[in-house]
Amino acid sequence: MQIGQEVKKGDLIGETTAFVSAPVHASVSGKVVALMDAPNAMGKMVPAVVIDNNGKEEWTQLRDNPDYMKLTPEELKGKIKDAGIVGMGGATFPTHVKLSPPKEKPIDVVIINGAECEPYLTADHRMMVESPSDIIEGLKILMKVLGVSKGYVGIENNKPDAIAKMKEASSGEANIEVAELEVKYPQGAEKMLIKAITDRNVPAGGLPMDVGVVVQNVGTALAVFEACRYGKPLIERVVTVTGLGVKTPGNLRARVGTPVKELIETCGGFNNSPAKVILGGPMMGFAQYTLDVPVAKGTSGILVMSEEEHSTSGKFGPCIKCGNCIDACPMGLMPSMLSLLSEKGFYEETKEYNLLDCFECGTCTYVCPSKRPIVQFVRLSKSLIKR
Amino acid sequence: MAVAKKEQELIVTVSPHIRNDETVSRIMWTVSLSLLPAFVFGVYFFGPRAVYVTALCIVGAFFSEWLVQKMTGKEITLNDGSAFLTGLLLGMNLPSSAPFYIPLVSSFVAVAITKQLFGGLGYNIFNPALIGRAFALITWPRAMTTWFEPTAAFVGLDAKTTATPLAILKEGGMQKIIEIFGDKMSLYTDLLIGHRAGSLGETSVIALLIGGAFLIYKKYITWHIPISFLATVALMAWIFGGREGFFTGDPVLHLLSGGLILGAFFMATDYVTCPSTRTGQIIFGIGCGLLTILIRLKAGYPEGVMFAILLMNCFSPLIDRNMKSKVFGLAKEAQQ
Amino acid sequence: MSHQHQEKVSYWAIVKNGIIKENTIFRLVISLCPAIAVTNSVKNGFLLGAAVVFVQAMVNSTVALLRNFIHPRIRIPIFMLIISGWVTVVDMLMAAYARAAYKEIGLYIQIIVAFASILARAEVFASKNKVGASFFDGLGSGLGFLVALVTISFFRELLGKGTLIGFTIVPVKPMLIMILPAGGFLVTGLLMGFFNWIDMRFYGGKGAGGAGGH
Amino acid sequence: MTFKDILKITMNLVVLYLAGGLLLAAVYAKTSPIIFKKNEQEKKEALQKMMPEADVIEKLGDWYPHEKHAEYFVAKKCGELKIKKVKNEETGKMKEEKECINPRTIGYIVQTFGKGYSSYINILFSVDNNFRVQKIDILHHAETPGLGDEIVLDYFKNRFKGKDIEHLKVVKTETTKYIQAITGATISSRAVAEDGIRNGLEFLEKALKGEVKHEPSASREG
Repeated sequence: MQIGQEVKKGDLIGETTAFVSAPVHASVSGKVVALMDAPNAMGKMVPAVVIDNNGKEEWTQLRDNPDYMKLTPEELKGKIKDAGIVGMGGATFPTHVKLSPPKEKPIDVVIINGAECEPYLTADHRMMVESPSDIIEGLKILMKVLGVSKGYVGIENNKPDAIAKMKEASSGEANIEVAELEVKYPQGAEKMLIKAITDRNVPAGGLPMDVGVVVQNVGTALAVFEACRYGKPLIERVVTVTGLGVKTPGNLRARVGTPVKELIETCGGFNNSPAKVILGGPMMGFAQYTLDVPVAKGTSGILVMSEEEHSTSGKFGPCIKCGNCIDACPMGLMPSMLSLLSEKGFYEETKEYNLLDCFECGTCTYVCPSKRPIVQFVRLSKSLIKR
Repeated sequence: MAVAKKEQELIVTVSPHIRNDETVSRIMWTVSLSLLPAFVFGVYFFGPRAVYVTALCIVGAFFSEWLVQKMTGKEITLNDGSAFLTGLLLGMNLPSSAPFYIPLVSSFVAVAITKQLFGGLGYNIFNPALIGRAFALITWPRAMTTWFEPTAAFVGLDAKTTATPLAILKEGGMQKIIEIFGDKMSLYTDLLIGHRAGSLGETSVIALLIGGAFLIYKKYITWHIPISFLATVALMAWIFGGREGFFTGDPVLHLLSGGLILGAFFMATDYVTCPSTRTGQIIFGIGCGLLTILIRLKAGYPEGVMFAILLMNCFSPLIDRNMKSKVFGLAKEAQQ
Repeated sequence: MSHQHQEKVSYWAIVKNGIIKENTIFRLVISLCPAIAVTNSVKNGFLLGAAVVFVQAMVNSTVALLRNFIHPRIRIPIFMLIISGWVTVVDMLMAAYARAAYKEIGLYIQIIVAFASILARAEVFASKNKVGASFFDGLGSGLGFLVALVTISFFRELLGKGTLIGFTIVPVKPMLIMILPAGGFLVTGLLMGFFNWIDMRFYGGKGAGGAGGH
Repeated sequence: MTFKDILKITMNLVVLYLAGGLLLAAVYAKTSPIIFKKNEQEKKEALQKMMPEADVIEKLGDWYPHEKHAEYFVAKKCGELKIKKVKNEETGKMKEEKECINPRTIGYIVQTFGKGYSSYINILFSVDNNFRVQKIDILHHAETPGLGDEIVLDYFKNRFKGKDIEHLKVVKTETTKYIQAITGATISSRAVAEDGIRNGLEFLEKALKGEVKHEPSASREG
């Protein structure tokens, strides 16, 4: 890319040769004005391309393909790869990589994750209500790519409208099933979802493919469909803008690269006194120090929390060993011990308590009556142990 | 709308950004509340002395907590309710006949030595209230085994003293108890209501069960410890409790008497000193039950709940260490 | 800490070191069993302490005398032989000439053999120093032990029986637990904490740490 | 390890063990007669204290309550006590020797053991010819201080005076007919009265009737 170059929507602006990565496309049409480092959601500075939007919304040449189901799995996979599709639940793992399991790990189930990965977020919910058949099509493409005959859509049972819509959309498909799930955090975590739907236990330290399952987010399925059907690259996504600190919360279809500030303004701006702006959900999202952060492919929500809504991890008490965190931990760990050991500096010993199986969902910290920053202690241990 | 202006004030912390509204002090005060029915029954049966003894315990507990925290330069945490709860539990574990120095000294031992010297809330190995009581029992064995008759409570200073049902059982056997209480039915009824000699808060089984049920309903305790504890006691009492041979014991009598219900629902379930894992809690409960029956039937003391729980407290860390909760994904592998 | 004391170190300094800086119970935390077992009266604490002073001084002197003669490979068994020899001598002498005292603590005299403190002093000091210094080190550490035992038993007897050296101070029995083993642990622990506190508060915590033993 | 080392170690051991052995032997030679004499004397005094009016106390035999070695004695009073001066053959000094003429039995002294709360209580008691307890003494015990250890106090020991086998029974209520238990220490009280003394008395009666077979003591030692 060069400064001054004209781009159209969907033009490839970032390419990659590495296996576990995906290309990036221009989300607006206009002129490249800068190549610089910009902050991402985690607060890290990463390379970015700044495009001055000329407002023309010109699309690059898209290859429409109504007969996409006739393509071979390899061709479909190529399209997904070229569209730069990544896991849109937040992890942004390149989808085509997930669709290329090693031979010794045969896949027999594909699950579409319609269980919202965190509280507050409703983006997946909206998508399922608004474009159920596209999602089902996306699932069918995924099943074809993987050569799988069984597909599920997992939805928490507090979203009856989404369940109804998805059931209706999949009514003609014998091998697609809509699974109603119990509402609990983190139901949207891959391993929990697989357990709930297929009753398979992903081994500790393992991946879903170890038990023959591939999980994809609702948004990902939609993007897969759009890429295969219309050749559309991933340049926009649905973002939930919510929290007591924003005037009119809602789900927005936002271009990748839109500054958070603009989305908040679209939703009526701040309400009373916002204390925290979080990209992602309240449990695992990242608090922002600037609103210039752009929406990325994995930005599922923008949460503006008011003073009374959020909690700062300030003063905390001693562990009273109530065991709430042990009951809450979806991985069956003992967060109390992890936090105690870490607090006292026994970082190596935390491995004995399966530190590395923790995926930092934050549930333990949420339930702790002593307000201990358990997840933070876990992260500290993780960064200090010898792996 | 000056969105940009707000930026400076944004708070940046790490996730998670929300917490539930449970706090340690709320837990402590709720548990204290759940002891209220039993305490009311204690006052009803043992009169103003019950209030006097318990109040001294609570005052002693508060003072000890304040003193140690002041001396060690720590933050004063009287309002978290843990000192209050310890004082209340200790008071309910003392006989209403206790002279003034017993509540004061034993609450000092409970809070200052057992809890604060070990690092304060969360770091004590033993249940503070029970250590306070054990200290008192060993130090003043006579005063601690002098029980007022429940009916004589309001009469005044010349209250009649009597023995607890378990002491009678140990001395005279089943016949003697039935002789005193009339028949089996009235024995059970008296025990259930709490019309018997004993520590001032341990007698009324009904009131204690109400409190225990409240705690289970509020999810502050689970069934694991109380049920495994009580079931073990009942089973062992039935098998070994009788003098005529195996399987002739009276489990109901053993369940309803002594400090068992108080111990199983309120003392053994103390967060800090019991195991945190569910399997561990069941093992803990069974251990408590076995030791209780062992002491009741074979040792010198008529009642064994206190020492049983204290002994099992030692094992809590060990149990937790070996009963780590099953890590997701590892469970299946281990079975295969 | 070096035990290679030079000649110029006065004997008094060696004795003082044993009593305060390297106090067997409160600073080195060894030989705690007797500190708890016999200290329920001042009389018992004093008698056992006195026996230990004698045994320790004699053992140290003997070890120092023989230090160049003993082959290092077998020094521990030889020390044990010396210790048990002197303990047996004390035992027999007490049985013959101090019947009253022997009746009180005769049982414990024989287990002086197993006191960690005696072997420890022989190993760390007497086996490396001259006879005179070793004798005074034995005297000092024995006196330190004696002082510790008397201190512990002072509190235990006063709090547990209301008496001191058998004389009634308080006419009631205040706290029975104090003369039970549990009280021994409590008093020893609290005193140890107290002395540690003094050490940290006034001397900057430079005292010796220690490992347990019996 | 060189040969020199081995030699030195051997030397060390031989010399030190010899020296130690010699020292101990010397001390033993000096103290053991004194210890033996004092032990005998103390035992005699203890027995005498049980029955001050007795002139002669003789051992009748051994018995084994709770598998422990105990002895029992007969106490006699002399009709006439002759005092003779006898020359000691070894030392050549003159020594007084008593001769007892027409002795009559005035009672018995029995050592017994009772299983207490935390120890076996070693008890010595004396009875008169009618098998009524005269005195009791607790030789050794390890009962709970402050509770069970009150068995050594006179108020409790005096409760035994004049009790026969039927009345050696512990009750918790106030009584002078039977043995009133020490408050809070029923087990220790019972150990002394019932397991110890009553048992001992039963044995004594049987033994005097010749119903007890004398077991070889060697097999029971240890």
